[in-house]
Amino acid sequence: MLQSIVSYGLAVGAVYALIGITYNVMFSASRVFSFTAGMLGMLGGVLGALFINKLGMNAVLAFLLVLAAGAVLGVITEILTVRPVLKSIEQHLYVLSTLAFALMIQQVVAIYWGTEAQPFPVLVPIDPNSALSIIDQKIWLPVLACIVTIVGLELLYRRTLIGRAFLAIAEDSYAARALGLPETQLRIASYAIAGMIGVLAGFTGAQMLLAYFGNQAILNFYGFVPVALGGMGSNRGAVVGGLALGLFQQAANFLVGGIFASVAVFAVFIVVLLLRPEGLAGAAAARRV
Amino acid sequence: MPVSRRQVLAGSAVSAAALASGFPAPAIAQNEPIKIGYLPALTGPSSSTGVGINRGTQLAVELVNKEGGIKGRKIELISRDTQSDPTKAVNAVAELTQRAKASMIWGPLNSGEALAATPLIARDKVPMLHPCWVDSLIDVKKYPMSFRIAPTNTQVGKGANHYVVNVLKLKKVAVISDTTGYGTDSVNTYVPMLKAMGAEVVYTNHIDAANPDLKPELLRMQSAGAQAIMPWSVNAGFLSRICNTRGAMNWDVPIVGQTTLGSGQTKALLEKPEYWNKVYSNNFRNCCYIGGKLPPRAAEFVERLKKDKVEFGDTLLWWVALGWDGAMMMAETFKNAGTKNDDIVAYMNKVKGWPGIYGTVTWTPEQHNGFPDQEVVMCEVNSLKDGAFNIAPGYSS
Amino acid sequence: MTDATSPISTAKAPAGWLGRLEGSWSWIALGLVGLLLPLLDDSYFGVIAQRAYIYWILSAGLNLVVGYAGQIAIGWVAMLTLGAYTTAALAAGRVGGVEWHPYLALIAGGAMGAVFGVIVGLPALRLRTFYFAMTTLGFATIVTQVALAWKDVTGGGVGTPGPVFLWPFEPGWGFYYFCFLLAALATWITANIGSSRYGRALVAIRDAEVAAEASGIAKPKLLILVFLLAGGLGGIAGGLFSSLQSYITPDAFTFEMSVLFFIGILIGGRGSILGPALGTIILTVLPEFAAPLVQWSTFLYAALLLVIVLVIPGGIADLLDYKNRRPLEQHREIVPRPELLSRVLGAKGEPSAIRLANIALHFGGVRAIDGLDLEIRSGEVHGLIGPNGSGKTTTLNVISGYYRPKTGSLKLDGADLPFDKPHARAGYRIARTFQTPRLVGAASVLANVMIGGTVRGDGTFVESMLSLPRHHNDEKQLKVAALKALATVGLESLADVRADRLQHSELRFMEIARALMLRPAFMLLDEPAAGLSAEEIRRLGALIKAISREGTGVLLVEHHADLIFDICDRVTVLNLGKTLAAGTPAEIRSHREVVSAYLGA
Amino acid sequence: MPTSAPRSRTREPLLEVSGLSAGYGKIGVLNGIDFTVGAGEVVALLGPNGAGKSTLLKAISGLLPRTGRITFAGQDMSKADPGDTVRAGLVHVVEGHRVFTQLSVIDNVMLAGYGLPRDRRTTQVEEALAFFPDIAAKRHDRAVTLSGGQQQMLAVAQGLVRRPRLLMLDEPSAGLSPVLVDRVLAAVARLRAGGTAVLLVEQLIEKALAASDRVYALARGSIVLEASTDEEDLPNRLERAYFGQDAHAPLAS
Repeated sequence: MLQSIVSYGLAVGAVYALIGITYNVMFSASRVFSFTAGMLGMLGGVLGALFINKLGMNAVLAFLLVLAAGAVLGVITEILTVRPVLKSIEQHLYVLSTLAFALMIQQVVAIYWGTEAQPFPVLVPIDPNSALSIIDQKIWLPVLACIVTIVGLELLYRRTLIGRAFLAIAEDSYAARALGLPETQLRIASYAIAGMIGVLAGFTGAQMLLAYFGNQAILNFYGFVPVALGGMGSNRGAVVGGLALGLFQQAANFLVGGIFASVAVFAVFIVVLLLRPEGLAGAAAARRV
Repeated sequence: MPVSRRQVLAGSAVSAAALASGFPAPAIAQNEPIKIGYLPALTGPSSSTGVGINRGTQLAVELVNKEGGIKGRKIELISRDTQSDPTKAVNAVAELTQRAKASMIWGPLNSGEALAATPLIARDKVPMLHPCWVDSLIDVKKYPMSFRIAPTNTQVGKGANHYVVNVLKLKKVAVISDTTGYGTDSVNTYVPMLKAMGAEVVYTNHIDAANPDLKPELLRMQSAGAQAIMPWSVNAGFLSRICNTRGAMNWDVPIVGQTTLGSGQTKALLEKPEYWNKVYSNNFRNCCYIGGKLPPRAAEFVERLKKDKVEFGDTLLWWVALGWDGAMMMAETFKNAGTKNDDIVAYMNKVKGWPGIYGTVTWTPEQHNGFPDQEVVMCEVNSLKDGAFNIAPGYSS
Repeated sequence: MTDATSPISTAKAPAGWLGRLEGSWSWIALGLVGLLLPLLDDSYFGVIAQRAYIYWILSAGLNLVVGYAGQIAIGWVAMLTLGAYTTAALAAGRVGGVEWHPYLALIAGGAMGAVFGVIVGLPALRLRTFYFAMTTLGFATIVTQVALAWKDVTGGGVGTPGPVFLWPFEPGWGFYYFCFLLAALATWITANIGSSRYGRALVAIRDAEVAAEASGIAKPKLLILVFLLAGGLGGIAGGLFSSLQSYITPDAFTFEMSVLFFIGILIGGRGSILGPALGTIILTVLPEFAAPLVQWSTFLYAALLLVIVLVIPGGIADLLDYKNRRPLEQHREIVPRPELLSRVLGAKGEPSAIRLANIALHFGGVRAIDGLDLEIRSGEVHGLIGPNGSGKTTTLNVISGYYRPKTGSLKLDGADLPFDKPHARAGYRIARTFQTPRLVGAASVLANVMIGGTVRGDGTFVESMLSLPRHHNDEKQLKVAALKALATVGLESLADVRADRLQHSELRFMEIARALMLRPAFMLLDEPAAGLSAEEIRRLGALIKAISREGTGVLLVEHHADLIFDICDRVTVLNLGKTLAAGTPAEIRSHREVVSAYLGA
Repeated sequence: MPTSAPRSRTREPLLEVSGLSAGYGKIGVLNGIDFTVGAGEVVALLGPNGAGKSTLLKAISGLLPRTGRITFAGQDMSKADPGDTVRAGLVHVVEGHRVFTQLSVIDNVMLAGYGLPRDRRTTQVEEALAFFPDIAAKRHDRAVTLSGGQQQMLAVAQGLVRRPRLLMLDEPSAGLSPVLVDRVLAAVARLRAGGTAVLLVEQLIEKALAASDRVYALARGSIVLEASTDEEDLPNRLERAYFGQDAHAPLAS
C-alpha cells in the first residue's frame, strides 16, 4: 500500500512539477503567469493519442511532433496573448488573454476530440517478464521526464550562453536589453521551451491521466499549486512542491478517500497563500512606491 | 374550379374545430407536421448515449415519414441539443412547449437535464416520454403526463443485485461509485437493497473518478473480504481503472455493474484484453445473445439496420433500439390518439405489452414506469459483437 | 457653501463622472421592454428574460468586484451555487426538518452568499491577481464537490428541487416580475455605489492603489464591504436560479457559466453599470438565437474576451462614450488662482510640526536613510534636495507611512505617527503627490480630485447603497469642494474630461488639487515640477508658496534648484542618506559642501 | 545662457544627434537635443538631477522610444534598438551597476558578447577583464558577492566586451567610495588612450571635468552649455546653467 502511494504519488507529482516548471519558464521570461500551462499538459495527451492511435504513427515520430506542436503553441501564446499586453499599464490583462486562448483551444479539443477520456497507447514496448517492467512505465515515464527536464534546464542555464541569457532576462530584463540581448527572441524561445515541457508532461503522464480535455483545468490548478508552494520562478521549488503535492494527494486518497482529498489540497493551497504569499521558499515582495 | 361536397364538409369541420378552440387555423392544418420536441445531449460530457439513441430516433422518424407519415402528416423532430447542460434544457423546454407547440416531448436523454426539465414540461401540460433511469422522474401525481420507456435505477440495481446474490450466489459485496449524482445515488439506493436480499456489504465508497490510482481502494475491498465488486459509474476511465487494477492484482473477483462497464470506451482503456474477463454489465434481455442468437425482434431490427446501412458497430444495439422504440411509440400514439395531450395520456395509460425492440412496455394510470423487471439482465462484457453482448452465465434461457 | 459671487459657482456643474455611462434613456428603454414583455405572453421569451435578470443580479455585484475594484474573480459562480443550494435545501426542509418559507429561504441564500463572498474575497486583500483568480477558481470547484458529497442537504448528484415561490410571485409571469424587480434593485444599488465616493475609491484601488491609500482609503475594509454585497447578490441570484431551473444538480453550475458572467462584465466595460448589463443580456440571449453555433459558444466567448482584451479594453461602455472623443483645445494654459486657496483649505489651524529624529532605513544591504533629522513646520515650504539615491523620496515615503524605519522617531506635534498604515495619514491631514502622477485614467478629472476627499464623507456604505440623504449631501459637498480645488489649480474647464486625456503638466496640477481635498495640514510634494515648462514651474511655485501661506506645511522634494531657492523657507540637502546641510536658501547656496557635491567647484 | 559657438573640431564626428526628443509616456523629458561626440573624444554630460541625462543616453542607445536623428559612424541609428547600437559599437552602461547577481562574473561578461563568434568572444572577454584585475580574480564568484564598486567595474567591463567605439557611462561613480571612483575614471583615461570615445554622465563634476575633453550641460531637457574643459570660468558658467539664467546670488564666496 505504501508502495502504491509512493509510486503513484511520485508519478502524478512529476506531472504537476512539470506543469509548474512550464508556468515558471514562461514567468521568468515575461513576469506572466499563463493559463496555457494546463492546456499544454492536456494537449500532450490528446495529440499523442491522436498521432499514435488515430493516425498510426510510431511513438518516436509522434513524440517529436507533439514536442513541435508544443513549441509552436508556446510561440503563438507569446505572440497572441502575452506580447500585446506586456506593455499595458493594466497589469492583469495577461490573466484574461491567456485564459481566453486556453479556453478556445480547450473548446476546439472538446468538439473535435470529444469530451470523453480516451486511451493513450503504451509507449515503450517492454517484455512483461523483463526487469524493466517491475515498475509500470506509466509511473516511471513522467518521473523520467521530470528528471530529464530539470537536468536539461539546469544544463541549459549553467552550461550555455543562451541559458544564461534566459537567467539574465529573468533577473533584470532592462539591463539585459541594455547589453544588447535580443529580449523578444529570447522570450519567444522561452515560450517555445515552456510549450515543449508542458506537452512533455501531458505526453508522458497520459497513460495515467488519459487523453482527456478536462485535464486542462485539473493541471492548471494542480500544476500551479507547486509554484505557489515553491515560490514563483523557482524550478527546484516546483519539483519539490509538485512531488509533495502528488504524494499528499495519493496519501489523502488512500487514507480518507473520495473527494476530501481535493478539498484538503485546496485548503492547504489557501492556507499557504494566506500565510506565505511568496511561497514557502520565496523572497519578500518588492517596493511599491 | 368546382368544389366537391365532400371538400366543403371537410372544410367546414375544420373551421368549426378552429372556432371551438378560438383559433382561426388555416385549412391546411391537417397536413401540418406533428411536432415532437426532442432534447438529446449530442455534445458535452456523457453524450455518447445520446448519439446512439439519436441514430435510432432519426431512423424511425425517417421511416415513418417515408411511409406517408401519420394520417398524411409528417413527423417533425424539433431537436435542441442540451449539451448535457441543465440550463440549456430549461430554455429549450420553454421554446419547445410554448413556442413550437410540440405535441410531445422526447427526452431529455440525460438524467441531469431531465430532472430540471420534467417539472417544467409538466407545468406546461405537454406529454413527455423519456428513457432516463432516475426513479424520481416518474410520479403520476406530480407529473401525470410523463412516461418512462426504460428501466429505473432501482430496476437496474435490482437486476445486478439479483445476479450477484441469486445467480452467482455471492454474499460479500463491495459497492462503490464515482462522485457524480448518478454514482452516489446508486450506491445509497442499492446497498439497502442488497442487505435486504441477505447479502453482506463489506465496503462502500464514493471515489473521485479522476483518481489515477485505485489500488488502495481495491486493496481495502480485498481485505474486507469482498467476493464481488459492484461499481456504479458512467465514467469509462474510472471503470477501466477498476478492471486494470483488479487484473494487475491478480484478484479473481467478478465485477458487476452498470452498462458503461461494457462500453467501447472502457475497452479501449484496458491494459490487457483479459482484464475484461468476469466483468458483467447491465443489459436488456431483448438485446442480448441468448445461446448465440438475438431474440427474434432484435434480429429483425439488426437486419433492417444492415439493409439501411446504419452504422451501429461503434455504438450499442440497445441504444439504437431505445431511440427507435421511443420514436415508434410516439408515432403509434399519434396514430391512435391524435395530438391532443389528454388523448395522448389516456392512450398511453392503457399501453400493455407493447412489443418494443428494446423492451416490452406496459403502462397503467397508476404506473408510468413501463419496463419489466425481468428484462433487466447482466451480460458478458467481452462478448460484444455487432453492438450486442452474450447474456451472462447462469441465467435460465 | 457657495456664494453667488464665487467664480466657481458659475462653472457649469458637470454630471457625475458616471454620467457618461448611465445613459438614462437606455435604462428606461430596458425597463420598458422588461415591463411590457409579458404582454407577448411567450413563456420562452419569459424564461430567457428571467435567466438574463438572474444572471445580471449576480453580475451586478460581481461588476463591483471585477469592473470597479479590478479583482479577477473568475469563479464567482460559486456564489450562485451556494445561494441556490441554500435556498433550495431550506425551502425543501432538508436542514433541521423544517420547510422554510421560500422567501425566507431566499434571504438565507443571499446571506450565505454574502458570508462566503467575504471568505473567498479575503485572499484578494493580500494576493497578486493571478493567485486570487486561481483561488476563486479552486473555491468554485470545491463548492461543487461539497454539493456532490453532502447528500443529506444537497441531494448529492441527484440534486434537489428548487423552491416554488408563492403569491404574488408564483411561477410564470409572477416570478418573472420578481426577477425583474430584483434585477432593477440590484442595478439601482450597484449604480448608487458606483457613483458614490465608495465607487470612486474602488476604482482608485484598481488603477492607483497608492494614491487611494494616500487619500485615506482603507482597501481591506472597502473590499470586504464589496465582497459582502457581491456575494449577497450572487446568493440571491442563486436562490432565484434554483427556482427557475425547478431542480438543481451540481452539473448545472459549470465553469463555462462563470466565464460567461466574467466576460459579460468585461464586454460591457470596466467601471460601468450599463455596459456590463448589456453584456450580460447579450451573452444570455445570443446562444438562443444562434443555435447552430451553440456548441461553439464557449469558444466564441473566449475569442470575444481575447478581442476585448487586445483591441477594445474599454468594452461597450467606451464605444458608447462619444463625449470623450470630442477633441480638446490644443494649446491650453494652466492658470492657478491661489487667491481661492483660503476657501479650499478653510481656516488656519494651530501652528504644528512634523519631526523626524535620527531616522535610519535599509533596503537589503543599502542604507537608504542613515540617521536623518528633519522638521516640517506649518506655514513653511521645506525643500529637500540631493543627488539621485540620496534618500529624498524614501524620506517622503517614511513620513507618509509606507516604510517603517529601522530606528528613529516620527512625531506630529510630539505624538508618534504610526508606520505601515499609509491610509491612516489622511486622518492626520497629511496629503501627498507622487513622482509619477497616479490617476484613474478612465475617470473624469473631477472624479479623480473627489477621490482625494474620500475620507471627508459622513454617509456609510449602506447609506450610499440606498441613496439616502447623507449620501447626497456628501456627494454635493465633495463635488463643490473638488470644483473649488480645480479652480484653484486652474483646471476647472477640464473637470469633465477623462483624466488620461490630460497633458502631463495638467496631471501634476490635478494631483495637487486632489491633495488639497484633504484640507491638508501638511503636504508632501514629490518632484512636482518634473516635466513642466519654465512658465508652468513659475506658476507652480507661486501656488505652492500660497498653499504654505495658508498655514499648510509643505515638504518639497525637487531637482529644480531654481524653484527650491525661489520658494523655500528652509532647505535640507541630503547625500547618501544623511543631512549634508540645512538652512535658509541663502545659507545653502553658499554652503561649501553643497556646492562641491552639486558642482564640484 | 546661449551655448558657446561651435568650436572647430579637430576630430571627425562619431556620434551626431539632432532634434532628439524623448520621454516616458506623456512626460516629455528631452526637447530637441543637438550634440556630437568626436571619435576618441571623452565628453562629459553634466546637469542637475532630473535634467534628462540618463534619458538622453537611453534615447541614444534605443532603450527608449524617441524622435529625431541619430547618426553613429555614418550609420543612421534613429530607429535602432539596443541590439543594433551595441553591434555598431555604441555601448551603454546603464546607471546603478545593474549586473546579474545570480550569475558568475565571467558569465556576466560573456553575456555582453552574446552573438559574437565563440573565439572572438573569449578573446574580447579576456581583454575586458584585463582592465579590472580585481574582478578578473573573482571570475567564478557570483556577482552578488561583489561589492558595489566591483559591481560597477563589472558593468563597465561588460560594456567593453564589444570593443566599443563609443562607450556611454551613466553615473559610474554613484554610491562608490572616492578610491573606487578614481579607479573607474582611470579606466576612462585608458580607454581614451586606446582611442575609444566616452560619453560620461557624472554627478562628481570636478572629477568628470578632469577626465573629459569637452562638456555639455543639460538642464530641463535642453542643452544649455557646451564648452571645452580647459575653458576658464567654467564653474561659474556651469552654475548659471544649472540654476537658471537669473541666478540670484553668487554661488561661491
